[in-house]
Amino acid sequence: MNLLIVVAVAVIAGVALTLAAHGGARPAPPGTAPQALPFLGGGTPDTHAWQRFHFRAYSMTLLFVAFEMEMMFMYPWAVVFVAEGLKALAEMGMFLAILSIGILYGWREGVFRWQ
Amino acid sequence: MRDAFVIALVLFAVWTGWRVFRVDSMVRASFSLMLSFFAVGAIGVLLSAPYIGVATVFMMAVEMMVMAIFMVMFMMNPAGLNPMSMVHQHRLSIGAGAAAFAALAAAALLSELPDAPVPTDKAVVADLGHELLGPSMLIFETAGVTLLATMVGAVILSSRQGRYGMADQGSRPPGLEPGGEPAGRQPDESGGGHHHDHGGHG
Amino acid sequence: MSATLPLLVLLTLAAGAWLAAWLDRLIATGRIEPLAPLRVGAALLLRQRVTTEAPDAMNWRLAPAWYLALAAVGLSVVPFAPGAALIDSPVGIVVWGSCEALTVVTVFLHGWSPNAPFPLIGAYRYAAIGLPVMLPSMFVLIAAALPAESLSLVAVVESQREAWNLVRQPLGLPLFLLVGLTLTLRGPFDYADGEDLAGGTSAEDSGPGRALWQLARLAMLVAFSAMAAAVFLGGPLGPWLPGPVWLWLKTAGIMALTVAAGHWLARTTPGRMLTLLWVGLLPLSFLHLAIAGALAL
Amino acid sequence: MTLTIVLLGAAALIGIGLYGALSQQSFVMLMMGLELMLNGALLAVVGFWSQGLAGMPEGQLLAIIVMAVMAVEMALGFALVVAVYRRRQADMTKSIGTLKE
Amino acid sequence: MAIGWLSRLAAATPPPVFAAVGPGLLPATERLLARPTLRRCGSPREAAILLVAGTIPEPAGAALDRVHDQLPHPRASFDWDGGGDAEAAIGALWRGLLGGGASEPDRLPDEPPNSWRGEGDHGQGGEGMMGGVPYGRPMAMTGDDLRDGLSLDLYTARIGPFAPMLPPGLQLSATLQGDLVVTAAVARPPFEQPAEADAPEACAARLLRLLGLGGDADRLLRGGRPRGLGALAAIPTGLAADAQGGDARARLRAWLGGEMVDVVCPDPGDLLVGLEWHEATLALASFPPSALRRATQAAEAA
Repeated sequence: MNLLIVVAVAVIAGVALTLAAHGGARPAPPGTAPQALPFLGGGTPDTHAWQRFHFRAYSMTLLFVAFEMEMMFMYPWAVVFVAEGLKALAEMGMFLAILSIGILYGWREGVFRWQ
Repeated sequence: MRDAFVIALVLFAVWTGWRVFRVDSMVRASFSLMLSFFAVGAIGVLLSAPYIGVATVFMMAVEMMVMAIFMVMFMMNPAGLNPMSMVHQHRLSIGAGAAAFAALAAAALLSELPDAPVPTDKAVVADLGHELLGPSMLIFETAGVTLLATMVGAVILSSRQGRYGMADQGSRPPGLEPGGEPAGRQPDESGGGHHHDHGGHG
Repeated sequence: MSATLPLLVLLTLAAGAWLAAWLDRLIATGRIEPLAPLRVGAALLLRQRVTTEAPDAMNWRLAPAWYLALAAVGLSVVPFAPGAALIDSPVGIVVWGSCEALTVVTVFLHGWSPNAPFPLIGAYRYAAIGLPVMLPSMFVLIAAALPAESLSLVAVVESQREAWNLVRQPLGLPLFLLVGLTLTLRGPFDYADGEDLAGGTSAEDSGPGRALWQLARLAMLVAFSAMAAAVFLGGPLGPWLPGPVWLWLKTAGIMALTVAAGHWLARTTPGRMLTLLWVGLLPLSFLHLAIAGALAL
Repeated sequence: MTLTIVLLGAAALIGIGLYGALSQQSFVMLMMGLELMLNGALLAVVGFWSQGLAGMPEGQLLAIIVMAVMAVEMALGFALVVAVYRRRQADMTKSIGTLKE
Repeated sequence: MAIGWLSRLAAATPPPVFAAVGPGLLPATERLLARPTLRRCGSPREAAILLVAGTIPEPAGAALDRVHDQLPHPRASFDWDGGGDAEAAIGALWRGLLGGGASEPDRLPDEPPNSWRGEGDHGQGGEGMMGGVPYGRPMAMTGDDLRDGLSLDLYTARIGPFAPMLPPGLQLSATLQGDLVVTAAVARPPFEQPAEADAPEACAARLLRLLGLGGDADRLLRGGRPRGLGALAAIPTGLAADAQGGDARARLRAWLGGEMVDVVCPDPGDLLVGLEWHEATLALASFPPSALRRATQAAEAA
C-alpha cells in the first residue's frame, strides 16, 4: 500500500515539476519552421526521422525476453534458498546450466552482434 | 476504501487497454498496453500479492519495450504521422468482443463466488518459493526447458544465417547425385501469386 | 517516524543531486564551485524550449518527469535507519528492478519523441545496451538476497551486521556499477547521449526540458548510489553516528566512484559492448551467484 | 465484492483483447490483442487467488505461468514476424497464410 | 522578479557555445573551447552563442544559416577571425543576452519544407497510409540492407558541414538503415586547415572525445596528459585500415605517443559503407584532417 502511495506521489510531483518548469520561465516566442528542422549539423533530411527503424540487436531482445522470464522464477527461489539447503543449490545449478545453454547457442548463432 | 482503489485501477486498466487500438503511434500503443499491465500489477499489490504485482510491472516494462521496438520495425507508418485504421471484419470483432465480455461478466455476476481472502500474516513470497522447490518442482523445471526451447526457436526463426544458408534465399535440398539437380519440389516456383521476393541480396 | 521518512527521501534527493553535480564538475575540471549546479540550472531555465517538426510532444515533455519519479521511487526503497524504509516492501529488490527496466523505457521515449535522427539512434542504442545490462544487476541483487532470506532491502541491510556484502561478495559492487553507469547515462555505458550523436537523446532538448533531464539524471545517480550503499556497504549500519548519516556518507562515496568511472573509462562501440555484456559480464555474474550461493549455505 | 469488481474488469480486458485480436490486420497488432487477453486472465487469477483461495501457493504459480505464456508467445511471435518479413516484406496476417514452404 | 534573480544566478556560468568552424581556424577554435571558462556544446539546442570561426565559404552559407536558426532564443552569433580576446567578447555577449538583450531573429524564411497545412484527410498534409507530406516531409521508404536482408526504411540526409562529430566543412550525403551507413558520399570536402591541425595531440583529442573522454581531450589540448583508461581497447581492431597496414587503433597509439601520422586516406565514401554510425565517426576522426581533405579532393576529381 505504501508502495502505491509513494509511486503515485512521485509521479504527480514529477509531472507538476515539469509543468512548473515549462510554465514558470520566460515566455518563449513560438517555434518557426527553420528552428524546428532536426539538427544535422547544417544539413537537411529527405524524410521524417520516424521510420521502420532497423534495430540491429533484434534477435538479442527475443532471447532476452525468455531470459527475463526465467529470472521471475529466481526471485522466490532466492527467498527460500537457505531454508531449502542443498536441494536449492542443485536446483540453481540446473537453472544456470539451462540459461548457459541458451547463451552459448545464441553466441554460436551470432545473436549478440550488431546484425 | 480498498475497493475504491481497485475500481479506479480496473477502470484505468480497461481504458488504457482500449487506447491500445485507438492511438496511431505504435510506440504509444505499446506503452498504453504497458500501463494497462501496470494497473493490473498495482491491483495485485493491493490484493496482497506483492511479488506477482511488482513482477508484472518489471516483466511488462521489458516486454513492452521489446514490443515497441518490433512494432516500429515492422508496421507501416509506425509513428502514426498519417492517422490510419488497419482493421478487417470490424463488426464481427466488435460483436465477438462484446459477447465475450457479456458472457464472462454474467458468469462472474451470477455464480457463487468463494470468499476466502489471504490471511494478512501469510509469507506469500516464501510460500511461492517452497512451492517451486517442493510440490510444483516439475512445473518449474518444465517452464525452464520450455523457455530454453523458446530461446532456441526465436533464434532460429529470427536469424538470417541458418544451417542451410541464408534464410531469405529459400532452402535448396541436396541433389540426388553429387552436384546434381536439387531433389524434390523447387521452392522458388511454389510461392504462388503472392510471392514478392526481394531477398537474395547482400 | 511517519513524516520523517518522506522528508529524508526528499532531502537526500535534492542535496544528493546538488552534490552529484558538484562532484561531476570537480572531477571533470578540477574546480570547486559549490553554486555551479544552481547557476547552470538557472541559465537553462531562462532559455526557449524548441520543438521539432512533428514531435510526440506529450512524451517528450513528460520523459524527464518519469525519470525523476523513478529515481524517487528507487530511493524510497532504501532503508535510512535499520528497519525503516519509506517503501518497506517485502519485494524491495524487485521494485528496484522495475525502476531499472522503466528507465530504459523512459530514455527510449525521450529519444523517440523529438522525431529527429540523432535522438532516435541514441534511443535505440540505449535500448540495445540498457536491457542486457539489467541481467548482471539482477543476479547481483539476487545474490545479496540469499543470505538475507528475503527480497526486502531492510532484511538485506540486517543480514550485513557481521560483514558487509562488499566483503562476502566482492564481485557484486563492480558488476552493479555497470547498471549505475547505464541508469545515469554516464561514461562507458552512456549509449543514449554520446558525443558522436551530438548529444543523442538530448540533442534536440533545450531550455527547461534540458534542465529537468539533467536534474533527473543526477537524481537517478543519488538513488543508484544509495541502493548500492545499502546492498554492499551495509547502508545505515555503523557505530557512533545515526543511521541516515552513515547512509549519506556511503552514498557520497559510491557517487564519487561512479562519477569518476564515468569520466575515466572510454566507451566502445555498441556492437562490441553488446557482445561483451552477454559473453563476458553475464557469465561473470553467474559465477558471482554461484559463489554467493555456496557461501550462504 | 472485490472479487466481483476484479472479475468484471478481467472480462472487459478479455473482451477488448478479443476485439483487437480479431480485427487487426497487422500481425504485431494482433499480438497486442492476445497480450491484452492474457492480461485479463492474469487479473482474474490474482483476484481468485487473493479473495477465493485463501492464498494457496498454486494460485501464485499459475499467475507466473500466465506471464511465462506471454513471454513465450511474444518471443516466438516476433521471431515469426521477422522470418515472414524476410521472405514477404509484409507483416499482414494474410501473408502468413501463404507461407507454405 | 524571478527572472531577474535567475539571470543574476546564470550570469556567472560559462557561456554555452556552439562552434561553426571555417577554413584555417580549427586548431585555434579547439584550443579556445578547451578552456573551462567556455562551455562547448554538442548541439545548437544547448547553446546560446554561435561562434563562427573564420570566413565561411559561400556554398556552406545556407548551412550556417540553418544552424543559426536552430539555436533557441535568446541567441547571438559571434564572428571570430582568430585574434583578439574571444573569451571576453563571448562572455560579454552572454551577459548581454541574460540581461534582456535582443535575440537575433531567424535568417531563413519561416516556410515549411513542403506546404502541408490543411491538406489531406485530417489536415496533416499526408494522404493514405504512407503518402503525401505529413507535417511538411515525406515518410521514409524501404530499401535493401547490407547486413541481414531485412529491408526496412532508409533515412537519407546530408549531414554537416558543421556537425560536431565530423571534420568541419565535410558534408556527407549518407543513407542510413537503422544506425548503419548503407551508402555514403562526400557532398563537400572538409575545409582546408593549417598544419597545426595534424598535430598528434589535436588528432588524439578528437578521437578521445568521440570515445566519451571529453575531459581528457580538453586536457590534451591544454598541454596535459590524458588520464582515461581503455581508449585504445575501445576502438575495434581493423577499423579504417590504411594502405600502410595501420588501423584507427594504431594511429591513436602513435598520436598518444606524440608521433605525427602520415597516411593516405581511402575514399571516405567507400570507407564508411557498412559501418555503424559510431564506427563511422571514429573512422573519419582517425585520419589527420589534411589526409582526409586530400582523399575527398581525389575522389571528387576522379
